[in-house]
This record gives sequence, C-alpha cells and structure tokens, in this order.
Amino acid sequence: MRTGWALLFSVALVGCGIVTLIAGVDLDTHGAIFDYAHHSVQHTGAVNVVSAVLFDYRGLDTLGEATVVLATGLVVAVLAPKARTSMLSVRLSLVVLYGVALVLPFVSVLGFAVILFGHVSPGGGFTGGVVLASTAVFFAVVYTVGGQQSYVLPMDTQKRIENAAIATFLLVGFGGLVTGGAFLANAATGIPLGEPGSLLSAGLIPLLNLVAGMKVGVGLAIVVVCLFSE
Amino acid sequence: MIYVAGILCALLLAVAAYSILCRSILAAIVGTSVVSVIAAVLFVILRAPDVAITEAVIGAGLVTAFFLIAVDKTERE
Amino acid sequence: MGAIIMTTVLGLTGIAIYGLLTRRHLIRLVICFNVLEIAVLLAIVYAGFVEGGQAPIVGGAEAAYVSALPHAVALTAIVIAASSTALMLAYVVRIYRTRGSVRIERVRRWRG
Amino acid sequence: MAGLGDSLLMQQLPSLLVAVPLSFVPLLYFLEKVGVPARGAALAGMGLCLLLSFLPWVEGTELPISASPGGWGGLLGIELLLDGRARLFLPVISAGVFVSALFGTRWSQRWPLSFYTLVFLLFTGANGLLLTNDLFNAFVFVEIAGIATHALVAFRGDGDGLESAFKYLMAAAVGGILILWGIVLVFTATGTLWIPLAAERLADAPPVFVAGAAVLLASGIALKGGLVPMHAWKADGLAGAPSAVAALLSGPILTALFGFGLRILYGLFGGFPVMEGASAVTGGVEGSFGVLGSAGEVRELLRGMVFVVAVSSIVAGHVMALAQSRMKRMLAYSSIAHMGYIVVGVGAGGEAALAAALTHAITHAFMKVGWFFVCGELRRTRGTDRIAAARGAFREAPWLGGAAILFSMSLVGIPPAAGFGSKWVLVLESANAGAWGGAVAIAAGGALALPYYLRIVVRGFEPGRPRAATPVPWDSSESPSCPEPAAELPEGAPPHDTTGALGVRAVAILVCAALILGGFAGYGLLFSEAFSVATELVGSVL
Repeated sequence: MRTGWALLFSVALVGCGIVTLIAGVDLDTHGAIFDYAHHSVQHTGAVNVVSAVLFDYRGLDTLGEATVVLATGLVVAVLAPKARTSMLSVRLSLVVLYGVALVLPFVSVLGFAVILFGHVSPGGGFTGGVVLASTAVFFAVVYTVGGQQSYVLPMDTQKRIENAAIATFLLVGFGGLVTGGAFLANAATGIPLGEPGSLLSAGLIPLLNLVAGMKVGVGLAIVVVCLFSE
Repeated sequence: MIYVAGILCALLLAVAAYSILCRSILAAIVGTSVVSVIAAVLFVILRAPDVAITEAVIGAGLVTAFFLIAVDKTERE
Repeated sequence: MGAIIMTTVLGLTGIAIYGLLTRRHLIRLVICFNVLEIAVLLAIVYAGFVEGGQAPIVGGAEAAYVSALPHAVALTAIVIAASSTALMLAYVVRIYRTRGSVRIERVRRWRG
Repeated sequence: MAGLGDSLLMQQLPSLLVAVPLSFVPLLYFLEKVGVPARGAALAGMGLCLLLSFLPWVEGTELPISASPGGWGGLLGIELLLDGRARLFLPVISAGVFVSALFGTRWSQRWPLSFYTLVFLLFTGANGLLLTNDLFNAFVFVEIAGIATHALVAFRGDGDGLESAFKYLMAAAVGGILILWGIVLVFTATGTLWIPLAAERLADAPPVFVAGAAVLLASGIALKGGLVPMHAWKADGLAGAPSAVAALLSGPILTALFGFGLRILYGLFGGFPVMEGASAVTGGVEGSFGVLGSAGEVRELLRGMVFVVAVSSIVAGHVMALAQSRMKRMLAYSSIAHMGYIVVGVGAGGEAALAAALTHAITHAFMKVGWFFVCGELRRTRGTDRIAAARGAFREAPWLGGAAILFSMSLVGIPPAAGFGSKWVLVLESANAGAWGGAVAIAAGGALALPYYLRIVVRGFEPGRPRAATPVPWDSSESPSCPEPAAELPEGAPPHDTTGALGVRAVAILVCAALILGGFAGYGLLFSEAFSVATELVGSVL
C-alpha cells in the first residue's frame, strides 16, 4: 500500500518534470551566464577559472563551505565517546598493510600537489584536502588496528590546525577589508598577480587554496577518526 | 560522444535503482560508489574536470568509507 | 545531450524520492539522500554546459569555454553534502548505540 | 556620530555582520587555550554582534547598504544587501541568540567550547541568510545554520536528542536539496545567481519554469519552517532539544528563514498582487484549472496554495498542540500555527497586512523564546517537561508563573502583551485585504490556543507537587518496550544543576518578558517601522 503510493508519487513527480521539459523550455540559456573565462586571468591571474570563481569571485561561499566542514568535525567529535571502544572488525592481511605503507607517501604528495597547483590545473584546496583526508583514513585503518593511534596526528593538533586555517582565511578576509576595500579582496589589495600559469601567481588564491586544503583535509580527517572510534 | 553519454546515463539509472532496491546494504553502498564514479565520468564529458575529480575522490572514496565504517559499527542486514 | 541529462536527472530524483518514502533502514535513507544530491549536481553542471566548449582552464588561444560558475557551485555543494552525509552516519551509529537498531520502526519513540 | 554614516565600518557592515560572528569560532578556541573561559568570551562576542546589529539604526544611515565580499559586485561575485527588512530583523536575531546563550547554562557547562562555537555558527548562518542577495550563497548559509541547529539538538547525547537530531537533519537536508533544486531551476532559466538580475530575467522565462522554481523554493523553506504538509518532523525535532536550543530554533532561526523567504518572494518572484474581490482560495482553484498563461495567473495559483497551507497549518498546529502532554511538543505545534498566521499576512498582499506579518514574526520570536525558557526552568526543577509534572511549580516560583502567564497571553493575543497588537492588526488587515478565510482562522486560532496555555497555568498554580517528586534525569519512559541504555553522562556532570545560575536564567526570562511588555507599549512605533519596510518591499516590485 505504502509502496504503491510512493511509487505513484515518484512517477508523478518525474512526469511533471518531463512535462515541464516538453513544454518547450529552452535549456540553452547558457549564453546569459557571465563569461568568467575571458576575464578571470585579467581579474585574478588564475588560469583555472573554477579556482578563480571559488576563491576570488565567490570567496564567501568557500568560507561558508569550510565552516560547514568545521561544524561537522566539531559535532562528530562531540558525539564520539572519549574512550576508544572498538576499531574496525576487519582483520587486514600483511600485504595490505605494507601495500598501504608503500602508497601513503605518494598519496600525501599528490594531495599537496593538487592543492598547490589548484589555480593552474584542475583540482584545488577541496580536492587536495580530501586526498589528504584519505591518507588519514589509510592511517586509521592500517596503523590503529591494534588500538594504538600513535601514527595519526593527535586530535588536539588537528583541531589546532583546523582553527588556525579558518582564522587565516578570516585574517585574509579582514586584510582585504582594510587594504582593498572589500572583505576577501584579492587583486584590489595591491598584491602582484604574477605570471598567469606559474605556481606563484593569482595573488592570494594559492594561499587560500592551501588554507582551504588544510581545513578540509584536517576537518574530514577528524570526522573519519571520530567515526572510527565510535 | 552523445552515445557514450546515453549509455552512461542508462547505466547510472540502473545502478542507482539497484542500490536503492537491493537487499544487501553492502551492495547498496558499493552501488552508490559506482553511481558516483559514473557521475564523475559524466562530469568529464560535460567538461567539468574539477567537479569530476572532486566527485570521484569524495563520492567514490571518502563517502564510501564513511558508509562502510557506519555499516561496520551497526548491524548488517 | 540536454534531453539525455535531464531525463537522467529526473529519473535519479524519482528513484531517490521513492527510496526516501519506502525504505526503513536508516543507512538506506542516507544512500537515497546521496543519490538525490548527485541528481542535483548533474543538473547544476549541465546548466553551464556549452556544446563544443572547452574545460574552463584558460589556455592562451581564444576559445569557447564551458561556464565555470556552475562548476564552483557544484564543488561547494559536493563538500556540503559530504559533510551532511558524515553527520547523518554519525547520528545513525549513535542511535544504534542507544536504541539497538537502525530500522525506523524500531528506533522511533515519538508519534503524533 | 558625524561621519559614521559613510565610514568604512558602515560601508562594510553587511560583510562584518557575517564575518564577526564567524571569527569568534577560531577566536574562542584560541582564547580557551590561553585560559580565557569560553562562556565569558562568547557572551562578550555576542554583545559585540548585538551592538553591530543595531548600527544600521544610527541616525543618518542610508539604506540599503550593499557590500560585496571580494569586491566584484553582484553580477560576478556575491552581494550582501542590508535593506530595511534586514535592519528590522537583525536586532531580533542577535537579541534572541544572546538571551538563549545566556539561558543555556547547563549544556554550556558540559561542553562550553563546542556549545558556544555552534551558537556562533548558527548566528553566522542566520545573519548571512538574512543579508545575502545571492541564491547559492543563501543555500550555503541555510546549510551552516542547519548543521549548527541539529548539532545543538543532538547536544544532549541521549537517545531522545539523537532521534530528534536525526529527524531534524533529514528534514533539513531534504529541505536544503529542495531549495537547491529551486536555485538550479532559476539558474538554468536565467544564467545568474544574483537575485535582482535573476528577477529581471525571470520575467521572460516560461511560466511553467517560474512556477516550478517557486514551488520548489517555497516548499524547501516551508519544510525548514515546518508548515503543514511538511510539519511532521518539527515537534519531534524540538521535543528532544535542550530548552535554550529549542528557543534558538523557534526564535532567531525562524526569523532569519522568514526574512529569506521575503527576499525570495519579493526580490525574485515579484510578490503577491493585492487581491481583488474574490476569495483567494477559490481564485487559486480556478487558476489551476485554466491554462497557466501569464505570470499573474501563476501568482494567483500560488497564492491559493499558500492560503491552503497557512490555514491548515493554523488549524492542525492548534489542534495537535491541544493533544500534547509535553510542553515542548505543544510549543512546537503552536509554532507551526504561528507560522501559519505569518503566512496569511504575507499572502494577503498589500503593505498593511505584510507589516502586520512582520511585526508578528518579531513578537512571536520573543514570546516563543520566553516560553521555552519557562519550560527550561520547569524542566530544571521538575526534571521533565510533562504538563502533569508542572503542578505547583508556579506556586513555588510566582515570578515564573507571572512570566508564563504573560507569554501565554501574548501567544493567545490578550491585551497587555505584544502578541495582542500584532495579532489584532493581522486579523484586521487580512480581512481588509479580502483574505476572510485567513482572518477567521487567525481569530479562531486564539480561541483554540487559550485552553492549552490555561491548562498549564492552572496546573502550575495548583497546590502540591506531582507524585514523582524526585526528578528523573532523562525522561525517557515513553515506551517501556525499548529499554534505554544508561544515559552516557560524562564523569562529573550532574544531570541537571540545581545550584546557582538561576540569576542568569531569571534575567533571560525577565528580558523576554520586558520585551513583550515593551512591544505592547511601543507597538505603534514597531508597526510604523514595519510598515515602511513593507512599503519598501512592495514598492520594489512595482
């Protein structure tokens, strides 16, 4: 009975959507979107337009997003019991342990590379941060099976990094407010934009990328470790 | 390219339906992971490399890990 | 291309909503939420698609680019949804600890 | 004060109103490392934010103040716009957050840092939601506020709190996705996220598309606000929350959500036209049978739906509230009904009804916050929020009883309380605008509400104590079939502190009571301010 109604409802919903589509909605309104690609290099110095939008044009969204990750980490940490009760119930073979140990350094380097080259190639703070967080998953899975956690950064250090990262983000914002006339201003503060496409270009964007990367990486690592220790 | 997209979309729908309807919760989790990967490939076709990378890393990697941990900590049915 | 993507988006939405209405396993509900979110992401990214456009990495030559704004929006939405998922799962695990089940009918206390 | 009007501070006030509460998040952490107690620092920070929120009222301030983080303006970046609507609501949000933080002693004693950090995140989200003029940015702030709120609901860490939090989270997440869907539709149709430009371009968009976006956005906001078809989660979501948090949710968060809804309604979709003659409900039904042609017909249809939602919210909210045996659930259902009142005022169209709705949003915030505080006090002394357990509580603490009577009178709409003014004007103006159904529902709502408040007050002044004199730590005896594992209290934390802190809590309650009385005395002033805001909103459309 319930299933039937749910099915009916879902089909009706999708039907409404398809009718809307057939009703002759011209989906080709893309020309109306502001053409960031032909202005971003001049405005921000970033070759990766997505980075320019994320960290310069719409910096407040990114700050908000980092805040969401911080809140998540905070809540999960509050929810998790202080004492470690159980780890994963899976036993890992020696091959997996050593294999992960071999891969780990490369994954970490990849994470930092993705973060630092965020303004010139696909990727950026968030993606790289998640790659870094996944190293935390590896650590937690591989090296804490016995219940010891010595290889993972202590929770206190993680929180310190997280708060320092968001404080840096805000300081950059307030700096822009004082020198550039707008919160989170980049080029307007007078910082040199550099040669587009090089590592040290795009003004404050690489710094914000790094900060966001640390923030997201550490934040999600906290979430993972806390989920593990539930 | 449009055929590739069509096939991927059909696959996406099929896997999504499977992951919601199947009995095993582990199969469902693997299913969402596959949904994320297919979506990431679609993002590449839509010329959104940043979104594709992020979706692959988060959707197929991290969120799947979250799900697996959660299932491991609760009952499996 | 538009018709294919939009049909997929609508189909995914329908599947996810059906799941949200019928499934009784809490983790399954979270999975439905994730599928719903992927559908929205596809719609967002498609909103900036230009037939024959290049990926928004400026490479010197004057060319038509796919719009970058929806990509940035999608990235933000992905991270937010991942955070929400992590939170939901943390609650599910805690609910399992206190109530001993992850099925809605056995977890619910309050009615009316 | 000369020169303040065009100083950097005033120009960048919208950015600051978002950034300052947020900067207290890391600041509290580092201050605690240095040894500064989190509670003191947090209350100081909230005082600062309260001060900032009153700055737009300084003489000579020219509204609207527009600021753009990044300095790119609305088209390229994000615009934060402080208009009359935001100026009216900002102090309400800040004051609500401040008194709730003042009142929330028990939970803040357990985890002071986390508690106040989350409150600041909620503050940031609410302020940002009110100020932002960008669709996606609004979604981000909705999510920040949402995560902070259900985290606070889960704060108690026991089964009830978690169940509430999970329900709240599911509702918030699905509501967020609905809002995001609406945003995607608007973006697909217009190619911009900047609300003024999107509104301009929506005029040429196909009406079906506009209607779809409006329905999605409206249902997302209604789900988050708990209007009728999507109200099921709300009572459960509030019932398990600590009282201070329940107050935060029904005061500041609902106010911010209402402010955002107004911006969407008037900024994006052009508002409701003033009604002509026929009743709105029948107009809506007729509209739905005809072919959706002009944008005006779409609006009429939407208005019909809005009235159905509002009236059923009022009726269902009050009837369900009557049936409850616990105060928090009762108050949650009463909130649903009051959201219905506000929506009637908005839907009726015209400046006066809208102004009445604005004032009712403000007064409702304070009276509901106050009632939740009373409820928290009862819970502290009695250990539960069951109505039956309140027997004799007001006899022991007459000041509490007096406050409860005042808040009840305000919620029902009896004269010497602010709720009377806003409700009276709401009824008059809705009837004036032709929304007879809505006006009758509001008037009847008061009659429905009277018995359940009266019940508590009478019970409170009865002599004697309830049979279970010893307070139960966590009232989880609802269904004996599922035994609750021992509530996990961290070592050293009393289940509820019967010592100290009463002074601060009493101050928080009395502040609310004073605001309610002051709101009655100064209702004319409040209404005239709201009227100018309403005129601005309606005028911005034409």
